[in-house]
Amino acid sequence: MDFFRRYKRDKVGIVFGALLVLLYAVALTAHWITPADPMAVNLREVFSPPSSAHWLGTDQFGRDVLSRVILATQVTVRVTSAACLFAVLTGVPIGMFVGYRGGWVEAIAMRLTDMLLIFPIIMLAIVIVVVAGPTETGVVVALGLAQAPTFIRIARGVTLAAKEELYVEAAIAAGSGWPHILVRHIWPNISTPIIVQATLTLPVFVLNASALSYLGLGVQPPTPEWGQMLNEAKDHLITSPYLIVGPAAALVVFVLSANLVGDVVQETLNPKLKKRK
Amino acid sequence: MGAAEPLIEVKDLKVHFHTEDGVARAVDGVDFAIAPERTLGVVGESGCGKSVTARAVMGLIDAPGRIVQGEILLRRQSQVVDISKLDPRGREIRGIRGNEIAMIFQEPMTSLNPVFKIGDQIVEAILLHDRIGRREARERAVDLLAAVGIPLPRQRFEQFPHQLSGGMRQRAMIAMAMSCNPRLLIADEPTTALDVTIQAQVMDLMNALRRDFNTAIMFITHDLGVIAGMADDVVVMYLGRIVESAPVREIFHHPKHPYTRGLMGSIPSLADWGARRLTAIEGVVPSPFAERQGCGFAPRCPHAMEICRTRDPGLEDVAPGHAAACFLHRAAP
Amino acid sequence: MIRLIVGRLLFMVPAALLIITFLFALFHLIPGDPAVMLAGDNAPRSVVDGIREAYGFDQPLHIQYGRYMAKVLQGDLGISNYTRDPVVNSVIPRIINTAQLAFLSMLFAMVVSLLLGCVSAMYWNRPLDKIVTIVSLLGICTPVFVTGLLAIYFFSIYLDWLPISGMSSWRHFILPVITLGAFQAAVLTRMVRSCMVDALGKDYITTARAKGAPELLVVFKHALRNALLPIVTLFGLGLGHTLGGSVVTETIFNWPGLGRLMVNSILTRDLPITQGSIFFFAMIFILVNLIVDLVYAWVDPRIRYD
Amino acid sequence: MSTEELLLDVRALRKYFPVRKGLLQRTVAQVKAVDGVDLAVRTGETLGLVGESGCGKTTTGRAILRLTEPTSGEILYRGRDSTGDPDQAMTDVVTATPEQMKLLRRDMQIIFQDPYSSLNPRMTVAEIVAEPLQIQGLMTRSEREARAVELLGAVGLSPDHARRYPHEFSGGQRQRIGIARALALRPKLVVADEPVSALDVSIQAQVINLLQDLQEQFGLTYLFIAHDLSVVKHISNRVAVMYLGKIVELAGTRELFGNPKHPYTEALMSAVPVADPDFKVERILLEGDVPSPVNPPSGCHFHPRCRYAKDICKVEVPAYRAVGQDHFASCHRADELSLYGLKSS
Repeated sequence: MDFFRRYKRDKVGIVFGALLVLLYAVALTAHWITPADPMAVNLREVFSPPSSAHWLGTDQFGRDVLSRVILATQVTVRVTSAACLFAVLTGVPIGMFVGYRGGWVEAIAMRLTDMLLIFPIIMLAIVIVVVAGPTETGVVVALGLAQAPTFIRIARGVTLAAKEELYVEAAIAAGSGWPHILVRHIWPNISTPIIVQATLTLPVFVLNASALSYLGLGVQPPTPEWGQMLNEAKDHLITSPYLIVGPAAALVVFVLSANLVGDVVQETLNPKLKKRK
Repeated sequence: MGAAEPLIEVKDLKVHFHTEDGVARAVDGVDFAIAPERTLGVVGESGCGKSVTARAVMGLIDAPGRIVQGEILLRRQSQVVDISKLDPRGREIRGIRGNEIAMIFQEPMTSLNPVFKIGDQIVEAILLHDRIGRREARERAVDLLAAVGIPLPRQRFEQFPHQLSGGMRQRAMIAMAMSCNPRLLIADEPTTALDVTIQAQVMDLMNALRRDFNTAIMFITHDLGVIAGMADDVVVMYLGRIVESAPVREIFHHPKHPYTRGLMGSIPSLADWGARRLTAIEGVVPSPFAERQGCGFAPRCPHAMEICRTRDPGLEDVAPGHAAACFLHRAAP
Repeated sequence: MIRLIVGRLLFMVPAALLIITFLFALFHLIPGDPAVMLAGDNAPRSVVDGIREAYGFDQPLHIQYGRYMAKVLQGDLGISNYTRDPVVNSVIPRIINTAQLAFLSMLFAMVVSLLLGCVSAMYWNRPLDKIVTIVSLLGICTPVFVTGLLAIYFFSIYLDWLPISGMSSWRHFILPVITLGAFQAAVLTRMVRSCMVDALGKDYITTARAKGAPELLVVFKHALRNALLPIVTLFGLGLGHTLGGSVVTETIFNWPGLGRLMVNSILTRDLPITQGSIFFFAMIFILVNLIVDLVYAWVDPRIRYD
Repeated sequence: MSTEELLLDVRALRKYFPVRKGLLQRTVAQVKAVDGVDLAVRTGETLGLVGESGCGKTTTGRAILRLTEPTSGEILYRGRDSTGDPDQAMTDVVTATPEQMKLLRRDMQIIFQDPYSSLNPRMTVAEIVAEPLQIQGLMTRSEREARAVELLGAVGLSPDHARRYPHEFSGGQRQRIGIARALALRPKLVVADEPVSALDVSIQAQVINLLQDLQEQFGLTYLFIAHDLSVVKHISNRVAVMYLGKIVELAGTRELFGNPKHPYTEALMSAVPVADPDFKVERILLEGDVPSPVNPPSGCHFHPRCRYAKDICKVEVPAYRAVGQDHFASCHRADELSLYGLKSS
């Protein structure tokens, strides 16, 4: 609760936090609030420019772009939340185990992690998509696995640092075994940095998910996705440039809000950082 | 204090830090003067404002800190400069820093730039102020390294800070500080991070340099033992103010302020054989954000009187050359 | 230093073997008959059988692995399902195209981010810093394909100044390089700034100021030289990300590079080409990483002199 | 000295830290942090262990509590054996089974130097102080809480501090909390690892006085580790001086300071600044720095810095031997040298 009190001090945090909440609300209620059926093909009304009937116009199949942008919000939220969860659930246990175990297991695991970290996320994701297949599930697995090394690193770092804390030593001096230390001292320390990292990585997930879809390796038509909509819009850039407005704006606003909220969350949970900013 | 014409004179200096949590009055009305060739020891616990005072004299107060009041007068042959009024990034203060006033710091591990050679860092200090050739500056740097007792100075010149031990690095810092023959050397806890045998070496070196270079020193420390071995005059700081000031013998043999007495009672001494109990000062140092009411030490003072909680005692003479900020030593007001 | 170089070079060997192992694993990770995947969906039965024979897909796993490893080590990554050319022949020229795009973009990003990052740190928390911070934030929130589409629409369609796609003249380079470089510049500016702010808070900066060093010397000699250590690493990662971003950029501008080749091969299920591009991309990343490590060691006297 | 009064008898204790490199974590060197320490702690005394940074004093303390596994040696503790009986036999801490160890830990506790990292910021003060009891499975929850409040009183904090979090306290108060935690199991031996060196001067005195009071109240035995010679002299009955992983001298406090037998002790004493401008000592300045414990000098580790060193010191390791009544030193020339001590008044 202290968190919200301190978060509220930041004006930027409030504005973009509200925006992000709004986007999530749109995602959750997408099926009820779309002005038209986002999938309904209407070949008599293709490429109609923005109008009072279709605020963002219609696409090559006469589908309402605004409705598709709204539904795409839901798709993005679904995909990125799942991928984020996937990355945390694979990365954190591995990182904690490796950090706690130490020795050659740690040395080898971290070498491998470091090796994976030199590849950009999008590359790892593309390679995983080759195996997992260009579907929504494929994107979730690809982005989740590609991002997992980051969480391995952090979980291991925090575990190592916690192991060195003197209060852990005090617990050992009192006769404590590892279960008590993991539950009582290490886990509470690990949750904050993981939450921070997850918020900071959220925009990365969004960017990469849409990039995969833009390349045709992600969410497949007819399900709308911002990147995929932009890919389709590109073919009609000369005749119907307005097609890019909706998905591009939604994407940028989402990523911007997520980024700023991530920064503010980090500062709030970690006040020392504020001084440097 | 001492000679008639002080080298530097600080008058009613106030440095405040404006932070999110309020205004920290780090230095809150400090007066002192340092005469040429004298060593002033500034002693106090962490947070008493001693380091901030030193930085103010160097013109090194950075945001969110600000000098809100007072003067820092540096006396030259013909004129007097007020350092507190100079632009902290301007040309004039840069001509003073490192040239007329030099400074060494607590952490020899982090105060030298890790990516440049020791020698080059000293040469840089020389060339910033003296119009001499690079080769001449190099020679002077090597001489300085030798003068501060660094063996094989020519080889050390070519080395990086990480290749030197803590004591050697502090010597190199001192060499750099002395490179332009400053009239005042500010030493901010220069021996605190060092082991006791290395501390003894560095103190010995500083005492020798003081004789050879005729430099005045402002020596900041929390260690009364170090002060006793280094200083001619001593000021004791508490909560951003000077509570007592006197020549070194006077203050150690006849401390007047209860805080000074408390400090001296707090430390066990090697010279002491009786199994006496330490006379600890009760309580904790108050927050610098708190509004001051009366004497800052009153809440912890065993002798506090009614007047101490309401009125500020101010620093007044209690004996010739000996001032204390305490109502105990006043005639009834 | 020489031991470090040799050590790092030796590290490439297991890394390469690991990658080849992964490429081999692809045959069995992807659902379907690996021989059919190599031959292409419409290949005649005899071709499929020939491939099955050559790769030993009817043999136990370790023999398949051995044969595949031997083939790759001889420089044989198979032949494309469509063009029937050896993979290596179609991949190598594409690498050069991608390298041109990536290095020019990275150069652009490095220059811009160093300049803006330093200036921003120097005027920390003042209006200029805030402007730079906001612009770079917008930059990192705008994906390459959005910037790219906007740039094409504005410069190529609306103003008709620059070509939309291809790489036949220097004018073709401008939009892709700036599109890709701008995103990296935004990311790196933020990081350079924070490295510089960090460095400017160190004790040795106070020492430099206490010497009487002018602010420009403090920032551009004392702080930048130290900030360079993390910045070298960041630029290395940045180069990696630029290569990653080139996949998208190449698709936008129809750039005949390795990235587009890889994506197309995945979309057309041309497995040998996919394997080939993954292999070369991986080797490029490892090489870049190696160079970064060496530059880092060269910049940091604590490594150089130990 | 009769063996009955010994609480702890450390024999030939060694702790080497391997320096590992590479993927295979090959050991390329050994840091000989503790290199053959013999130390006997008597019931009810305060034994000071003093030395400069890197001499191995902290590692010695941690190894005694098996917070770091000793490389070799014996740590004999008089206390309960595995069945929990207060047996008169000595138990070897080094070879104790986990069950024995858990019981032994009730008797041996530690106070840390850093009052910030030693308290978990997410636990209340009461939880912190009661944690050892919880770990040992002693008492009920409410009994533990009552004990915590009682302990807070004993260290000079008030009961309403119990529900607060560590960040609300100053360094000195936090150190008191750490002391209360160390006393929760009613230990016999407390290893105090630089307990006052992170504190301000005026707070140091409070904590030193508190430690002395608690010793009397609870009948504690202290192994007091510090780098500050004045503090060690003030609080200890006997003092051991460490240099590069070895104890170079051990004697009663008066004897050690008045009549040192090892040149390092002499130099260390003369280096300590005394808060009296008229207190003049002959300054014996040691040359150079402490050598690396990875590669200590041959013979007597101290010989390169010793102004009395002779040829034998370079080749032969001096024996750690009795040089007087209850006075031990490891110096070839201990009997012939007349070293400068502090005059007792």
